[in-house]
Amino acid sequence: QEQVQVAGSSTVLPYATIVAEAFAENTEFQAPVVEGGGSSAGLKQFCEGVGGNTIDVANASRQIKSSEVETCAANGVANIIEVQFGYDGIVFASDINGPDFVLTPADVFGALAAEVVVDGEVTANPATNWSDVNPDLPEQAIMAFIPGTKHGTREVFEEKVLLAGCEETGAMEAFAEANGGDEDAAEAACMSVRTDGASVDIDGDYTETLARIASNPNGVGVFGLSFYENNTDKLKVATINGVTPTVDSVASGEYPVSRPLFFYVKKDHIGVVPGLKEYAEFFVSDAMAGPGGPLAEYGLVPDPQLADVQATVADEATIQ
Amino acid sequence: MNDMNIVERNVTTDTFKITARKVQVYYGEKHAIKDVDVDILDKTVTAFIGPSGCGKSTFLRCINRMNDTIDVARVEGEIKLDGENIYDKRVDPVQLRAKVGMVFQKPNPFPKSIYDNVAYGPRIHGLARNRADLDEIVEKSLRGAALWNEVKDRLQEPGTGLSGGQQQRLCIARAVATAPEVLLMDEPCSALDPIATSQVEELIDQLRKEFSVVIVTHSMQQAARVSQKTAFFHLGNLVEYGDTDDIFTNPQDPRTESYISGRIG
Amino acid sequence: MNDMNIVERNVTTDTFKITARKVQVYYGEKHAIKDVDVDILDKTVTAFIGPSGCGKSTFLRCINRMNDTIDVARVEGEIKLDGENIYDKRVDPVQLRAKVGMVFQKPNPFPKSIYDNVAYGPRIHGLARNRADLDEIVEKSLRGAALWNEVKDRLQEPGTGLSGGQQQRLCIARAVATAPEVLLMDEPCSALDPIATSQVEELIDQLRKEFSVVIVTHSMQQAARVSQKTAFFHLGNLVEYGDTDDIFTNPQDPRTESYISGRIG
Amino acid sequence: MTDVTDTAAFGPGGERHTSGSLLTESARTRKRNAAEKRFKAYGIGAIAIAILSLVFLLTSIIGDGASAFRQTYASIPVTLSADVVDPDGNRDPEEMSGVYSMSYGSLLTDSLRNWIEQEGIQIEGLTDADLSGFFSNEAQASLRNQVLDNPELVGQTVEMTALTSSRVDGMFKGRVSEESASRDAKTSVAQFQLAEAMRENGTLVTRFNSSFITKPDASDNRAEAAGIGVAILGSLYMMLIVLVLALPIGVAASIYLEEFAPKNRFTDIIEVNISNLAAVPSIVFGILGLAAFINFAGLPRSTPIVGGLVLTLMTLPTIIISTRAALKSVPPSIRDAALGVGASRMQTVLHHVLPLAMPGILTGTIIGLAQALGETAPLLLIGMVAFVSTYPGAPPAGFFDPASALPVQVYNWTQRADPAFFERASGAIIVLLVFLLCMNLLAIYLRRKFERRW
Amino acid sequence: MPVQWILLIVLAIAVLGYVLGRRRALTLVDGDARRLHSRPTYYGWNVALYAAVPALLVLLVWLFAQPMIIERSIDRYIPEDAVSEGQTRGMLLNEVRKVASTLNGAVAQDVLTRPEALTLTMDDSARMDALKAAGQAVLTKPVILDAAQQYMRSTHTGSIWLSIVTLALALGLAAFAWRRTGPEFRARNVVEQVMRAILIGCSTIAIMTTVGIVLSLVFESINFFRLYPWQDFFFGTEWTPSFGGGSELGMLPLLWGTLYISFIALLFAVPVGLFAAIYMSEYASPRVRSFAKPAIEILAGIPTIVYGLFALVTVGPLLRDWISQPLGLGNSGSSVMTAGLVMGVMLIPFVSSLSDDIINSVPQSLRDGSLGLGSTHSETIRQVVLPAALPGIVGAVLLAASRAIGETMIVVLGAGAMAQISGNPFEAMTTITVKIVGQLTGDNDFASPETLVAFALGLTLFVLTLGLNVFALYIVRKYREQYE
Ligand SMILES: Nc1ncnc2c1ncn2[C@@H]1O[C@H](COP(=O)(O)OP(=O)(O)OP(=O)(O)O)[C@@H](O)[C@H]1O
Ligand SMILES: Nc1ncnc2c1ncn2[C@@H]1O[C@H](COP(=O)(O)OP(=O)(O)OP(=O)(O)O)[C@@H](O)[C@H]1O
Ligand SMILES: [Mg+2]
Ligand SMILES: [Mg+2]
Ligand SMILES: O=P([O-])([O-])[O-]
Repeated sequence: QEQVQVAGSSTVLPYATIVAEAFAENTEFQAPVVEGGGSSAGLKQFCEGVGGNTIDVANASRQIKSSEVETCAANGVANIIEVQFGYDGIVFASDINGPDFVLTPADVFGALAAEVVVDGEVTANPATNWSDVNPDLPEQAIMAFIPGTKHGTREVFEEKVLLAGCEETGAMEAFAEANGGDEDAAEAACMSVRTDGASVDIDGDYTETLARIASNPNGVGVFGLSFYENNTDKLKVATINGVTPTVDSVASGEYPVSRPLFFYVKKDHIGVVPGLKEYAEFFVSDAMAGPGGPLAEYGLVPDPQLADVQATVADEATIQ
Repeated sequence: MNDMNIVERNVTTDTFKITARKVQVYYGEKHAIKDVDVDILDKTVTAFIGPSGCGKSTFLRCINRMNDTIDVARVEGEIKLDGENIYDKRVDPVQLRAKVGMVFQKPNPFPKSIYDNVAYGPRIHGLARNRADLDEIVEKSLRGAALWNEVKDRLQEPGTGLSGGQQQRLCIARAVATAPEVLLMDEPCSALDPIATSQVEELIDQLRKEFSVVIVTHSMQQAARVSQKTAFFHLGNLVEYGDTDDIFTNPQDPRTESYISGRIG
Repeated sequence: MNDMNIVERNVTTDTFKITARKVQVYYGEKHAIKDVDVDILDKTVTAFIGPSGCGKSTFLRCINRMNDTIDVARVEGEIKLDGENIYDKRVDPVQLRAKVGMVFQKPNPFPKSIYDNVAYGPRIHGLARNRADLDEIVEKSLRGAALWNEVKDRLQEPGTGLSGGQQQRLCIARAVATAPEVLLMDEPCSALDPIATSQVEELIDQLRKEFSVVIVTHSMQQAARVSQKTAFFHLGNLVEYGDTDDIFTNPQDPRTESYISGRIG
Repeated sequence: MTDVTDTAAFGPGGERHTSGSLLTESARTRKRNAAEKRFKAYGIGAIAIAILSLVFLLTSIIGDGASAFRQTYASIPVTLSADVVDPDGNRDPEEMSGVYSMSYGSLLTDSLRNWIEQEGIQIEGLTDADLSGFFSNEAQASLRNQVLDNPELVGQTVEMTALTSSRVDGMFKGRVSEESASRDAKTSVAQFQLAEAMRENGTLVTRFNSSFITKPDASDNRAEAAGIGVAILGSLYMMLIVLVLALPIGVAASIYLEEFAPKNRFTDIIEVNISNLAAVPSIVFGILGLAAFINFAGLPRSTPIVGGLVLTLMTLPTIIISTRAALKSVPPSIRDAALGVGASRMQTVLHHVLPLAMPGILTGTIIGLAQALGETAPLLLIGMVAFVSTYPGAPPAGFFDPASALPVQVYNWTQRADPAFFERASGAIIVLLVFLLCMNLLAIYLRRKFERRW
Repeated sequence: MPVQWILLIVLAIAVLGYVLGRRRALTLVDGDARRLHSRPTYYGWNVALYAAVPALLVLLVWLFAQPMIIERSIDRYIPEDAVSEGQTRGMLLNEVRKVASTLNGAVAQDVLTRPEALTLTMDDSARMDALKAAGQAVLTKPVILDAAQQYMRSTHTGSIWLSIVTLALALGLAAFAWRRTGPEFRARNVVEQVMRAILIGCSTIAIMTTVGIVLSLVFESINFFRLYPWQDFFFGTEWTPSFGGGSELGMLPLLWGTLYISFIALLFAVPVGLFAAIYMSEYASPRVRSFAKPAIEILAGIPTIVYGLFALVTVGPLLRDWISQPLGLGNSGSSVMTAGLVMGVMLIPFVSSLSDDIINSVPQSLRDGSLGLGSTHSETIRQVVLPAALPGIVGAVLLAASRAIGETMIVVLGAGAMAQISGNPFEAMTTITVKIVGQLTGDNDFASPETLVAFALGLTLFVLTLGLNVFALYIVRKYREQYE
């Protein structure tokens, strides 16, 4: 095994490839082999064990779960270095020629939830137009393209938008009441999406969402910030709570819908796999991950505490 | 053992059913039929004889345009059926072949049941009004081809499971079932025993009452027995054509003579 | 025209080449060969005669185990070639068939060139040391089958483009080319003109000098002309077997008699 | 056993159907001929549907992808300022290699700005971002390599031909218009005008892009530099493996099942089994490949050998099914003929049956290979989706090096954010189809050779 | 000796064996091949096969077995106290292997000689530095280093024995077969027996694949059914997986979608493909055919993602704007109809090309027989040619059906991802395969029912198609028409 092997989150994938390419170009090491596949799949591979046929780095768009840490340990992957290198913003965008959307989580919840509360009664969502939900919104049929249940982004969407909107509108309590005070059931109700065709799950990726909006200009889609930034000529972004998503507003935490990005390194492979540590250091170096670097250029929201991150990598500090 | 079925040799009609003029057939480069002129009478059995490979089958296949199916084959000249040129552009070979049926040299039963083999023609031509009609046609045809007794209990078995001679008779039955006006038979008795042969010959004689039959045979005796007219082919040429009696007793051409007396092959 | 080739009927040997005992053949339910016992002499021509569908081909196919290829066929009893049971487990049917060649009832040339059709057997059996050898074998076989003159200029054309009789002779040439010890011929002359027939009969007589030949034929004359022994089959039974002279002049069984005299078929 | 008694009773069956002239169609014939015409028309229609679909798909692929084979380059004089390239001034290559390619961007930006001034081009609202985004990031890297290879260039001004960024390139391929540029965060109207001006000036040319075919994939930041070299090699290696394994194994298995195996329950099970394998979703073969070849046999991930093996298993049923059908359709009389002259079964099959079945076998192989060539799903599970920017070695060792594959590269590119990747994905499909066409041509030739009727 | 060398030498022995065997057979009969039982080549092949086959089999087995055996012995060699906390013996073994391969690498790079590598100790800092400089750092404990050296030794001895055994076997058996060569010896039978064994071996690969697939599906499926009640899976009509658990994973909507979409695809592809095949083999001139057939075959090779985009961008909106919206059947661009039609296009060559070959191989005499009775060309085709070609055509259709069921990309893009049961072909639905891919490559926890359901779906589909195939076999057996 000569090359560093990386796998995991598809959100992190573009950043990792940018780093891998620059790494090969600026050092003596061979370019790492970078694979997508999703955070969980990456972490699963990561935890399969140490040695020859296992990957060295796992990318993730969420933090490793304790269950995964246990699996790792059971398979001999005991020393894991966790590196959080930035954030990903999640945005709503619609066709560039359509009307503007000024959304709040409550609006989204009202438009897309399977059940809503009308006059204190829990009923199936009756809204057909955005203006039914909020008169300030455009008079346009509700048609949303949201990530399918296989995507990690869906989880963020459910928690940070639907659940937040649910609580905001007070529907949460009504659901709890309807379920006899069962909080979990209420949460589940908050996060369930209508299935009458107004909301379409996208099992593919953002390009598919974009294509669907192109063939269906009424649609509103969910995208990653960097994807949107590469396609501003086709898409119009919606504000959430009045905040326009930008690298800065996400970094400052002003824009509410975002998630951290990580990569995990097998400490046991450092020194065995040539270039592994160098790759990790290169990834979080100022030249790459700092403001104005290639990653930011692509749309990464860099971690404000980049220096700490660099120290973590340099010290090979493992998670306990 | 065999002269018991000799039929009268009087030609009962003198209308020409088929007239061929200057027919040429080429297989690619090979010139297989050269300049053949022949007039085939209605209600008559005409025998084609000649050594193997002389073009009998080829000429026979011209008469119902079966040569159309051979890519390399090319036919020139004129063949008229009831005064109409069958190679005319307006002629539909399908209609032609319904009128001019054919039994092939190599038995080629369909991989279907015996019944379906025979019923095939009547079905496509709509000759039967109902199932009973069809059953009747099938039985009559199989009887005519001297096969009925052997297969009446196994009509639903595949025709390909029959013996060689049975297959040949099946093909005869199949051709007869469509009731053509002219029946071309390419060595219909080659695989038959003498009894079956004589039955088929009897059938031919029956058919002659109403139609014209052309039969290719290698057996001079058979030609003498069943036919009223005989044509002798040699190396693609029609050497001699005339009343069967004359040909066999008094051939004009030395080639005919030596073939009949067994000297050329 | 045909008695000119009559051969002496003296059986020149009395060693048995093939002995069959209590042979039964079933096609699924159908009992096609019933209890047949027969001894076939070496250096002799044996004719199988009998009405169409009586089981001649079936029995013939038993002798070189070609029935193995028919799924539904089942053979019981014992057939010995030179004293060895050919249905023994240790017997290699391939070796058997190299010794016992076969000409089929329906000509089945390979879709290859005429030359390759004939050269195939010698090639797989390594009968020719070199190309010239092979050419010689091919020519000899084609001459023997009376086909050489017709095809010598077109040896590279496909065998399937020949006339029916030519195909039949091609198959004979193909079988002869492998120089088998026993040659089974299923109606080898059915599509041949008298001359070609007499040439093939001559060939058969040649072969008899060294090998054993079994021939199925519907022509009583042919059986009388070429064979020394004749077996008469009827409805799957071997009704009578003996010297050809005896069978034709003095049949013992009434069925034989009526077949020969043309009363059953 | 004959019908002596009933022949006399025979007369022609049924009623007469055709009498009258051959030149006039009877009513029934007219009907039948109409059916015949319809039947033939259906055939033509079917072919037309198939061909039209093909033409439509091809035109849309070629329409989208042809531009991938052209690329825009600009050549300007670049000053290799020592401040940037060798900040310590020691001309020590070791030290100079410590300067990352990213830093070289400023050289290009500065040089471009100088060049614009020199040429006297006036463009309103031209910002630094427009200038720094003008060239591809690849240009920085090649500049750096140039400097490291020839340290004496430091401080000098060299004429440099560099890739322009995907947006600038898009301006000459119709992807970016002045209007879309105005809304696009990654470009601007000013950049658009600059590019136009440079083109009129002759500094900017669009020419054939051989590096698309030879270069490896590039990251999202430099769509314009991405190529399919590694993917072509990967696909080629996999197809070699599939062809070498699947064809002989498939044909051998079919021969056994069709010509030798006794027809019993067990062979029935095998038969059903094989047809069933054809229906197994390809992703399941990925699962199998992961379990069997990577986890159990310990073969390396992302490599053509594993991909080839998985695709072999996937193609086998297709080849077996079509081969068996072809073997079945050879008439038994041919087998009889060969067996009758003393050929063994094996010889019969090899000399006669197999050549006659060849067209069908080739068809199955072509369809199987075509499918394998275009298959993505199972490769996802065995790591062939990886971003691989180093070429695999020469076979056989190269079979064990990481590589990509054409369909996966297409899949991968259609997921990327930069629209330039879409054009490249279509370009890759064109290459894939050319691959396919080459295989087809071979098959056509062979099929012609073997095809005959009997 | 490296494995490649052994391989080459064995093959060389086989080639030599061929030559000698052939020659011996010929000499024994003084060059008169006719006196041999089999052709001379068969005697050559006989010796070659004896030389190569057993030796290569031993080689293969040995290569698999040796590491396992050596590791077991090394495992015993590592003392219990060397295993530190949080480590497993497996990890140590891994490390041993890695160190051994590092040392081997160093030997290959000439940094160390072999004896040096075998006697290297941790405190030999000069050598250690040399190693590091060569990029072959050995960072490990002495125990491991010892074990690694032991490992190297065993591997070395093992491979020496391997060479001896395989080469001896190859030579010995070649000599044996050579001696056995004689005019009476049935070389062809032996060679054909071996070939037959190879053929059988090839057909068992299909079985092994099936076993492999079932094995790789069944365990995880069992895990799934531990977590999720089977009744709900098989009879549930809701498919709503979610991250937090509490998903409804009823497969009926997926099954419905699968069947519906495949049905529409086949409804399109089978007639079109069959008519195309008929036209090509029966009507078209050779030139048209030689162009049309490969052209249509290209359709099978276009990556499915292209079809998917075609469905999404072109066909979907077209159907929506011209059919479903005007008829009031819904306004979804992605629908069963879209996916079915586009998939149908992809399947055309599966039906057409295979059927074309089969139709073409129906003997001409059958056509002649039918035409001679005065049937039209189309009647001949329908009633004689097609029935005779039926088994092959069913095979082709089955293959197409199989692809339809197994297809993913077109459905993802063309049919939408909506799991629902509805009779309206203009609504979005989804299929089992799409969900297998989705759940498997998705971001769910690997041990959660949401991921494991993929295996259960795979297994269900497997059983389902099995039923379909058994049925097809039955049909073919029943209607098969075997020509001569
Ligand atoms: N493959 C088969 N399946 C079923 N029955 C068969 C098969 N082959 C022959 N038969 C039957 O077995 C009987 C004997 O057939 P066989 O072919 O041996 O006759 P034959 O004596 O050669 O007749 P012919 O002179 O007409 O060729 C016939 O009734 C025939 O229908
Ligand atoms: N399809 C073909 N392609 C090329 N040549 C052919 C073809 N069919 C027949 N021939 C040749 O044309 C000539 C005449 O053949 P035809 O079949 O008409 O002979 P025939 O008189 O029927 O002979 P037989 O009595 O042997 O059946 C022969 O030389 C034959 O080889
Ligand atoms: Mg003829
Ligand atoms: Mg027979
Ligand atoms: O692939 P993701 O884990 O980023 O959704």
